[in-house]
Amino acid sequence: MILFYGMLIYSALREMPRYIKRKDWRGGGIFAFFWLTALAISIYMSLGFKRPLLNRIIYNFIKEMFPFITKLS
Amino acid sequence: MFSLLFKKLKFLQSLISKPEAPSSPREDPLTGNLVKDLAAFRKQVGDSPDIVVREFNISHNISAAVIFIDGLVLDPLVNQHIMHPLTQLNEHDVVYKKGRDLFDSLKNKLLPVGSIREESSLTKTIERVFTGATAILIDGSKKAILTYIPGWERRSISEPDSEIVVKGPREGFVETLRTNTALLRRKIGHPGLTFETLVIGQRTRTEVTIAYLNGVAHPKLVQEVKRRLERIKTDGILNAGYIEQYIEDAPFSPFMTVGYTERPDVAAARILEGRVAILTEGTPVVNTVPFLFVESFQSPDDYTFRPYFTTLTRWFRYIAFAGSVLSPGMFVALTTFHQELLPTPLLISMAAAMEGTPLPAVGEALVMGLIFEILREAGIRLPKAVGQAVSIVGALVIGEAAVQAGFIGAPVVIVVAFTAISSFAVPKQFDVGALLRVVITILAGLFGLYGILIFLIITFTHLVSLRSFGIPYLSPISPLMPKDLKDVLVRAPAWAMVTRPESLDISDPVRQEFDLMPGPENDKKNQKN
Amino acid sequence: MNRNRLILIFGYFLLNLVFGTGCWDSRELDELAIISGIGVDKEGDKFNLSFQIINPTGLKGGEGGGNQGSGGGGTETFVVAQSTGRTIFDAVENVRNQIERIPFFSHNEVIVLGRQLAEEGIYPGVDFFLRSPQPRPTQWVLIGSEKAGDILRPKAEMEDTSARALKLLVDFGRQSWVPAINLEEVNAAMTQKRGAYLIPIVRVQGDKGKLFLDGSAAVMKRDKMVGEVNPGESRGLKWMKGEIRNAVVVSELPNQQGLVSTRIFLNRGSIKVNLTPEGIPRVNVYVYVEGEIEDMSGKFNLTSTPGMDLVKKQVALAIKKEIQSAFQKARSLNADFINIGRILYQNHPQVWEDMEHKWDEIFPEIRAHVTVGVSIWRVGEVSKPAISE
Amino acid sequence: MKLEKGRIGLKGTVLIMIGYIYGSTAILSPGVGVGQDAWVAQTIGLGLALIVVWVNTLLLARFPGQTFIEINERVFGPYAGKFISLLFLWYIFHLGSIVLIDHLDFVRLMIIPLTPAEVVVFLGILPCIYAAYKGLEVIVRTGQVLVVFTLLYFGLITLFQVQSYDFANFKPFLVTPFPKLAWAGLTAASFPYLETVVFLMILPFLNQQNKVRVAVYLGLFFGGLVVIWSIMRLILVLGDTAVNYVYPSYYAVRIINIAELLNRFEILAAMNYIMIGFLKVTVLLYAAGLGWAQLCKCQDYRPLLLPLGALMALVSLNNFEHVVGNFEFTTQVYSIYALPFSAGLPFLVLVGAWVRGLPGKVKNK
Repeated sequence: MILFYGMLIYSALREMPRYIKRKDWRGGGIFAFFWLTALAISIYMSLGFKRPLLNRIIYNFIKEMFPFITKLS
Repeated sequence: MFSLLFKKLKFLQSLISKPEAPSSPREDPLTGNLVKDLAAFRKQVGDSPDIVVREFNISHNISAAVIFIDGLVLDPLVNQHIMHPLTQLNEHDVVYKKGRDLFDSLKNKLLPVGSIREESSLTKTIERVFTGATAILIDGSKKAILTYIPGWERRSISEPDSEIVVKGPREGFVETLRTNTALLRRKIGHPGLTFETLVIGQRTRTEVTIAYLNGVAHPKLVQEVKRRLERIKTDGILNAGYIEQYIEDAPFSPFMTVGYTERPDVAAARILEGRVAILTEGTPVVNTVPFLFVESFQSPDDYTFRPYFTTLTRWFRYIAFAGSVLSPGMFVALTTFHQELLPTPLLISMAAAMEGTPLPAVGEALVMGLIFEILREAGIRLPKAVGQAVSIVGALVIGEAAVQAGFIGAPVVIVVAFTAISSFAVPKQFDVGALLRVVITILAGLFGLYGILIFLIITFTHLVSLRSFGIPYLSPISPLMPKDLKDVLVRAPAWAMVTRPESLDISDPVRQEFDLMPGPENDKKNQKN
Repeated sequence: MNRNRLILIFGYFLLNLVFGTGCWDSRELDELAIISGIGVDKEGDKFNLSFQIINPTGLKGGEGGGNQGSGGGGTETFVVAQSTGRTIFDAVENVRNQIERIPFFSHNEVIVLGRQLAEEGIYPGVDFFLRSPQPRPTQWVLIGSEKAGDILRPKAEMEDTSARALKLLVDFGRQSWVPAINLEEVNAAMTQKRGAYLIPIVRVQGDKGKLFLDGSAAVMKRDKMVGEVNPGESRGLKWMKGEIRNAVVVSELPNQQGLVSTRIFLNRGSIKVNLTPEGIPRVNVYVYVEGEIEDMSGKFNLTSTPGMDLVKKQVALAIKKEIQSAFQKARSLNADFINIGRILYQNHPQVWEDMEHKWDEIFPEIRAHVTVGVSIWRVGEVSKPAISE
Repeated sequence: MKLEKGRIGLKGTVLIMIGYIYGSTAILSPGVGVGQDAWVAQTIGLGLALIVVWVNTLLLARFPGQTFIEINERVFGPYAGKFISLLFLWYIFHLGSIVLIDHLDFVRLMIIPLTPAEVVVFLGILPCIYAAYKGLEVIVRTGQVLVVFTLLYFGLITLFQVQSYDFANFKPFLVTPFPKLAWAGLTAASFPYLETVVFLMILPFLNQQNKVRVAVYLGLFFGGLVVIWSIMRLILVLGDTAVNYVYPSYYAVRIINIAELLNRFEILAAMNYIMIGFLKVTVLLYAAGLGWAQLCKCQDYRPLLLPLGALMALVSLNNFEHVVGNFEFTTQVYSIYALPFSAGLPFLVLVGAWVRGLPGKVKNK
């Protein structure tokens, strides 16, 4: 996990001054959005919680919507 | 800890950001009054013992002076061709009394010297004198006569040590720019060969000449080279290596994007392909741009031997380069991560050989690599006789004894020896090879083949993204130019290389006629019919 | 300046990466116990594993004139470790109590399955080797005549390990009479619901424990051993599949004229399944062989076309006999190791669908028609025996 | 203002399309579920895809030189357009994370089993971010060499496997019941072929805009051929047992053993899977980064790549709880999940453009 923190910190140190210099607030905003999301997930994962299992959710949902799949595959 | 470093960096930057005010050359015209001019001259250059100012009279009444730097001119010839005619004039010979007429007659009639030029500025005159000219100042004339009878000590043309060929010319560039341009002229007789000269370095005033073939080299390329050279504002250029660093495309890349050669035939071949050569005064190395990655694997001998053989050797060079970069890393990865990939008998004998060695395989590979690099460095810098002793001691003592004592496994020594030898097979890239090798070995020790592969992908992406003077570094492989592979994957016979490299984007792509395949006359006729 | 700062920080993390983390998967060569042969036995409800582990120090002494002399020739080239466990992997982990190195399976050459395991079902014995990424799928699978552990124990005379010797025996034998099968093929064969397959049996002979691979094989149905075939019968199967590369056919000439041995070096075979109008499958086997006469006992004169024809006929007869004996054995065991069911499925899927569930009744009824074509080119350097009249 | 200044050539585009399609099918080998008819299912899938991408080519022909995000905004206005773009970007992003974990799971299971997933994924995303950072031209130029290597590897393996080909494995031909086959075909269409919808973000930078259709069809067709041949090869070598393995194509390479001399080729296979996975993830990451930047009208897409790449890697770690979940997802529900994005969105936009008569008076511009 420390690798991901490193990557995020590196990207922030690298990009934030450039955004401020360019006064590109819109780009900075979207950058910050991704950055914070990634940071949140990293923290969540490094705290050792159970993983959210995104595709499992999609899988269960679609399986319930279309029950014929099980027969076909 | 970091803040301290930052402060240091900031301080360093503040030093750099105050560039020295360049001493703007004042235009200092010659007055025509010899006494005054000489005084001004002395004031500017001081009183160095090597500056010779010889004052004399032309036929009693006209005073004149000859100025040159002792050691830069050929004394006997100056005496014979300049001093002698001038001092031996008598009144009757001086038809024209003074001023302009005298000047012209001197220049046109009396001085038996080939290279002559006029100069009206004192500063320029000084500059030229300092680069080897002999100046003649005449009282009453606002211009100085500059003659060139250079005569400093120069090295004779000899075979370059770094690029030795078996079958080809033995001459190499020397430190004198004029000799080098002459060497190029002798190779390329076409008037299209153009030299353009710039002076770079505020203190060293180094003459830098670019050479290209007009009509073949792309004008934009020439323009770009000139632009980058003119950008250089520094105090001194002592070596072509300095120029390389100022004009290259990717200064942070470990790969060089400016080529170099010591051989006039190689330089001429590159110029013929549409490249631009940069000749620097004082260096026997000529830079050529743009430089492509594949050029590192070409050798002048490739074009003198039979095509099949050279194709083979060229492939050996590719393999050697890959081997020099990869083999320690692969060794580490295979012996510590992926033992299943080794054939069983090999694995068993390797296991037997490495039984009981104290270091892990990564450590062994790194240590042996380090020892090899040290030996190489020591061997280069030491005098030749001692160098041999070093290599013997290194090979025998460190290699043999370490294995005997069980410090190092024999396979590591074999791998490092193979790496060492193969790294010399591609001399142009061996610096990059050494660098990549270390990184790959460490990564192999951490992540095995996966680490190696990830690093190779990154390196490859980097190579692809490089450009040398606008030309993609990896062309003609990527972007793929199938026509140019005739000199990459194979070495086509000379008569088959009809076009110049497409990847260089040159004005005149056709090198020769199509129908040049040799053969008996009759056969050719039959083929046509 | 910004760039410098970033490089510094990145370098700091790179250092962290190098020193702060480990090299999880790295195993030095001298930490490995390189296993060259595995024996799997079943004792009661427990598995008993025998590992033949290569001892590099022993090899070092034997190989190159001895390094420090300390290794010497006295060290064994391999050691055998045994362990028991409720599953295979359990036993693999248990062996680590005895050997100080990590067991390493990638260079395993053979897996020997004990007889009892074979009778009770081999799948639990091979699943670990199929599942783990280490063991190679191309290693040979054999069945021990007795306990697998006893087969791995004796020393090989010419090879470093007896497992290697066994592998070389299979490599050679599969050209002629051994129905060699590797791990991947065992797995594929086990998926056939109605089919059967052969796994060669290895025996130990004599006091010194000489390994012996004569071509007899265990007949397996799914993962259980149901019987045994003798060398001739297993070679009958190989003739049909066209797998013979080097074999000797000894045929008897009529009227006590002596024996002829023929070396077969080329063999093509095909099995066709047709349906009779009543819907009963009928097997047609076509075999073609090429060979040369190697030796002959008796006075038979070869220098005539009818003479050669006679020899060819006798060779064909001998091969036919072997093929028929294979069919005979398959019928008597009711084990379809010729894979007629599969051929039927491939060519007549609808018919197979009807027959599949009653295949055990149909199979013993199936008759085969065998055609053998023989071509003999060379007779050696003697055309007429010295003692012929 | 153009975010991407690079222009790419036809040859390179077709080549990376081939690599992209071959991408994760190299590892997972879809459609093996229908036994020896898997290649038929693949062919059906390719056929379906060839029809469906017609929509994409029409769309690109209507709006030459504009990416899908820009087209959306033109067709549906700022709000609805942005919403559709968001759906599209989510799909690309999620697909990237799936592909990433598909390939790195392979590395993790087969090559370095004890190394933590985080490290493997981190290392895996690094070259992708680097290449995406260098821009489209570099991606294509790197990719085309990798694809050429892949094709060479492909030929080599085909050659080496010849001895274990068993043509009887194809028989019996077409015994799978039709609904099952059709479903497998649909899965095949959406698994490798329709994932090329991401090229709606890349093809606008083709230097010959009139050749877009050629590029799409050539890439799809040859990519399909490669995939179909790889599946056929798998059936030839492994037969029905292919379903028994987690990574059948890797297994098929492992059993190559020619004269005890030419064996242990799995190193080539593994290298190939990593390289081709790198290519696919890079394309997806690049498209996602460029798409977000265009969506939000940023001045530069490159700064977004690092956090986006990190996010992609983190999401990929949170996709499944185990390998089985991955297989279930890919083989069972992926096609239903993906089709609305990969076929539905372009179709919707095309219909929207057609109804609104866009682009109406482009010529005045």
